[in-house]
Amino acid sequence: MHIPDNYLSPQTAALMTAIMVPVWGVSIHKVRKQMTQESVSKIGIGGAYSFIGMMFNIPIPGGTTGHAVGGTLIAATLGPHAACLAVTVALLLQALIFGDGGILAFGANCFNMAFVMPFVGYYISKLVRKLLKFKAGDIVSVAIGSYFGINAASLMAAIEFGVQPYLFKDAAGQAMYCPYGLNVSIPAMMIAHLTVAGLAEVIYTVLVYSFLKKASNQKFYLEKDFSRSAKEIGDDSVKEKKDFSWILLLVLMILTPLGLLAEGTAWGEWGADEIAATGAGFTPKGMTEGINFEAMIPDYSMAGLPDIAAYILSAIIGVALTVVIFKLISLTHKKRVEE
Amino acid sequence: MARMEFKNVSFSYGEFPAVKDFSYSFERGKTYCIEGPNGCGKSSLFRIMTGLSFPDKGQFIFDGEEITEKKMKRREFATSFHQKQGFLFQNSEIQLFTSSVEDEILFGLVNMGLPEEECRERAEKYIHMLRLDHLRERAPFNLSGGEKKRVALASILAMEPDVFILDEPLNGLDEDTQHWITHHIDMIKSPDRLIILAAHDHHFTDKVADIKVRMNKDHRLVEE
Amino acid sequence: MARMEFKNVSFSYGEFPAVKDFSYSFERGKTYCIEGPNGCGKSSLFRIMTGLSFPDKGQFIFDGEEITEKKMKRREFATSFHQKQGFLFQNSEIQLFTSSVEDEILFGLVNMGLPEEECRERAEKYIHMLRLDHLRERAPFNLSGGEKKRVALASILAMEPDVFILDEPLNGLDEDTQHWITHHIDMIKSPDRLIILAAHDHHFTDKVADIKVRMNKDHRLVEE
Amino acid sequence: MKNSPAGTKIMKTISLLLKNDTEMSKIEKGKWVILPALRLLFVLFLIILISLSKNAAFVIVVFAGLVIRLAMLKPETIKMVVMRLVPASLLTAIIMLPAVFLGNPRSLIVVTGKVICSVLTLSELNASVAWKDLTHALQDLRLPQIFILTIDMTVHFLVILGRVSNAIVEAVELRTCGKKNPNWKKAPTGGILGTTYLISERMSRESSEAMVVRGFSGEYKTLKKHKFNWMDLLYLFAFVLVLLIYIYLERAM
Ligand SMILES: Nc1ncnc2c1ncn2[C@@H]1O[C@H](COP(=O)(O)OP(=O)(O)OP(=O)(O)O)[C@@H](O)[C@H]1O
Ligand SMILES: Nc1ncnc2c1ncn2[C@@H]1O[C@H](COP(=O)(O)OP(=O)(O)OP(=O)(O)O)[C@@H](O)[C@H]1O
Ligand SMILES: [Mg+2]
Ligand SMILES: [Mg+2]
Repeated sequence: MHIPDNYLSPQTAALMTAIMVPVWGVSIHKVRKQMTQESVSKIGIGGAYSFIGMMFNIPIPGGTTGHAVGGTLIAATLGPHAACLAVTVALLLQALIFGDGGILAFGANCFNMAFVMPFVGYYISKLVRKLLKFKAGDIVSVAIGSYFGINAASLMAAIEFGVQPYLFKDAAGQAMYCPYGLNVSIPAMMIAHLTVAGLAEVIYTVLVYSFLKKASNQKFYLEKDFSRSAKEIGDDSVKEKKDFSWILLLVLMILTPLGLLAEGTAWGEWGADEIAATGAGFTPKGMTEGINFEAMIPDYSMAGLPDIAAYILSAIIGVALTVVIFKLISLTHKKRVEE
Repeated sequence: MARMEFKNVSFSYGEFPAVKDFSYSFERGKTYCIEGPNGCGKSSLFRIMTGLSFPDKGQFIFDGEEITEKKMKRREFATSFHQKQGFLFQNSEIQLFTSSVEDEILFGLVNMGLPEEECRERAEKYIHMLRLDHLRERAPFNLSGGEKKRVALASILAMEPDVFILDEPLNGLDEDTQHWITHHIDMIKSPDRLIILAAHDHHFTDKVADIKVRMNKDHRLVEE
Repeated sequence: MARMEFKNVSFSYGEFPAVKDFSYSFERGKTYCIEGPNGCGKSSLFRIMTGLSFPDKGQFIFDGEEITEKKMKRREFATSFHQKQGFLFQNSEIQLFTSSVEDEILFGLVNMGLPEEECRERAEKYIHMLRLDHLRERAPFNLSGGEKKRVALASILAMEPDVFILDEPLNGLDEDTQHWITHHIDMIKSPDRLIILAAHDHHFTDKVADIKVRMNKDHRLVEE
Repeated sequence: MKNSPAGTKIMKTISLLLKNDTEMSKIEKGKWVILPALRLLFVLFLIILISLSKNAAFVIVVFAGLVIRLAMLKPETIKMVVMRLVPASLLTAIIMLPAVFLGNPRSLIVVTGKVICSVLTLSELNASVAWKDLTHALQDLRLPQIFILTIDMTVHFLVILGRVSNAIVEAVELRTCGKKNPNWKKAPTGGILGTTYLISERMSRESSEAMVVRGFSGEYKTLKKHKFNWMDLLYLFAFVLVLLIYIYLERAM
């Protein structure tokens, strides 16, 4: 679902970024108000789970691939605003260091995966949770929520792709950017996500969510209205058990090379060299003439290293940097305690 | 209106608490002594009063206005705030930064914008009162412990502000100077002036304090 | 034989005199208090006693041997000399240089070459006596003024040397600790031990001193 | 004097920088007790390999290891490490910038990467080993006492300088009353800076006197004799691993 550069017109990219600015602002504000310094640094772990999730590519019939994002997962554990920030940072690292998702398209990617996904996922989970009052109800709710979350996000991406050829054409009438209209992009994206990728997201979310429920000492955001001590979100003063939320992260990190098994490129994530072969028949002008940002570790691979090693290394660097960034952010958040 | 008001102030150095849930009003015209065992948080409280540190929780209100880190970043605000106070650090050794005793005392006066004439007069007066005449030209950091304390005291007292905050003013002073200070504090009391002291010597606090404020080793105010 | 003997000792910092023509014998088994106004030369006298400064004129004799700069340059001599003494600086802030309170107290003990077992035991004992248990892991320079003083005291007292030289030991301590020190000094008095203190508080010196030695502001001994 | 507020600013900045250094001694309490000498050697070894390698991949491998270690530290410590990292890497990047225009953009990344790795290695060591353990480490490596003592005293001086300049900035601030144009004629910034230096110098001299008075003979003695444990062994293993990776990658080039 990572939109590369030059698939969207600069106008679209600018619009999406403009939409994200207030969203980020509100998220930061909320996180500052609601969370303690220590739990802010835990958002990093959430971001790391999202980063890793996106590295597990799964083959989808038809030659493309898909992956989990974990937006709803983080929203359920830390709240949708924290999730927005967590996914944003994961996406930023992917764009800057690994060339996954474009620089100009960053705002659009954030809109889909850091805004639409966690918020839709979270509020649907919450709705379902209200109906399912039994003990494991939360797991069922996040499962359902995450399915809707990822599909809402991919629908957004499909629309962004699909409107391009109607709006931006060159003199010869050929599409400047994404060559596929809504009639192609929506089915392509949605079939992938309603089936395999959606399932992947649900499995990933449930797996990590139930692990965290056992291993972490935090009260989950989703549960705050459903337990007696609603105040304790992110409150670590009740430290009965140690926090082991990083263990699964470690395991997943080592497993990431499984994501390499999926051959092919996800729909809409082709490089400029691949696009003509997908059936478009030509390479749109905007792509050959657009920006070409060279990432430090492009496509999670490095010259001189076997792919598996490079993939694990990328996972390590991505996870570690996400954690570092949120630990740093937590410092600016000076010991404020919710009133 | 209270001169200084603490509302549920808590403050800590990283993980180490220094002041917990402190609420108190310091009124004009009174002299307060803050007492308590070592490490109870007296000096930390003073750092908040002087705007060097800020509460983690709760509010510190001076003359009806809450003092926050953000406001103190504004130069004019900080200026007018600091000008109302004279603060003697507990370790006065590091409070001295000029290269002669006379300059040390003049420094604050000149910066208050007093006319030169008056600066010199006041400096003279306090140099004399604290018996520093023979040390006038000496470098403050090369003096004996008690002499340093005297220079620091002179430089604060000379500013004659409305609010005095003195952290263990008697420490290391000889007995004559101790008596002088006790007497001087009585002299400078006025209906407009707030004086806050920390001290461990109850003979002294009995003499000068109108009101005693006690903190306990749990960093909390002891209600009497 | 006198433990420490001063023969016409004069000492100055460049042009500034600190001790003038000082002659006195300090005997084993006694507790001396040195009194005098700020700047009379008490701390400077202590520097000579501890071999940190040397007389400009006259002699300082310790256990029958004159202490000179040249001798102190010999490492073995200096080490064995210092091991006989415990010196509390007036500004104890400066005396702390390790990164935890426990290490601070262990430092002197380890340098005395005591076996590990005993080092730990003694450190434990003094940490407990000076109520430093909760500060054990803290960095000494991040403590409150009085806490620092207590750490410095603990690290000196733990060495249990034959000669104690304490420059204003009560400064900045809370009243409980002041009482404890007064009591402790009485406890450690022994026929072999020489204790020399400087202090401005006559309640305290009255209680602990066997003999009072006065200096005047002209840096001279006052004969009684 | 117009330039004086700038003077206080400079002083404030310096004191802040040094303050961070002071707090460096608030070491991460590692549960991992590894012989400090071993760590020191490992750091030197890493830095040498990094500078020798002609290969971006090796730098990235090392970088991955270092960031994951960084991520495990406390937020405060991370901040200190990053504060050192940023100026160092920016400076290198600027110096290397011409390479980009000469058509060799890769070398900008590689060289900057090397600098980042070296600085990271050193500051992580700094943040996780207490200074006094490092002195012991130097001793274990049989360096001459006088050398160790000199380094130790220098560091001590810097720490004190940081503390003193902080205190003085505060004192000045209170008494200039934060005035817009404080009259510095009486105490020009130079004077204050000079005094700060003199006070620190004096304090560090006095604290080395305090060491001497407590029987310090110039030789650091220690109680905790480190016993070689399985953690050390693991660490040695890391040595070998890094070396193997290095050889493998350099050969592959
Ligand atoms: N710079 C610092 N870093 C960390 N903790 C500190 C620091 N300064 C003080 N503290 C801690 O904060 C608490 C309060 O210290 P404070 O200096 O306010 O005490 P105090 O009441 O002034 O004591 P004293 O009578 O000894 O001067 C103490 O527990 C102390 O250990
Ligand atoms: N480093 C120095 N450089 C120059 N003069 C000094 C220095 N230290 C002390 N003096 C001067 O030497 C004299 C004696 O100082 P000393 O510190 O011995 O006094 P003291 O009796 O300990 O006083 P206090 O009661 O204040 O501690 C004083 O006049 C002082 O100004
Ligand atoms: Mg204090
Ligand atoms: Mg003295």
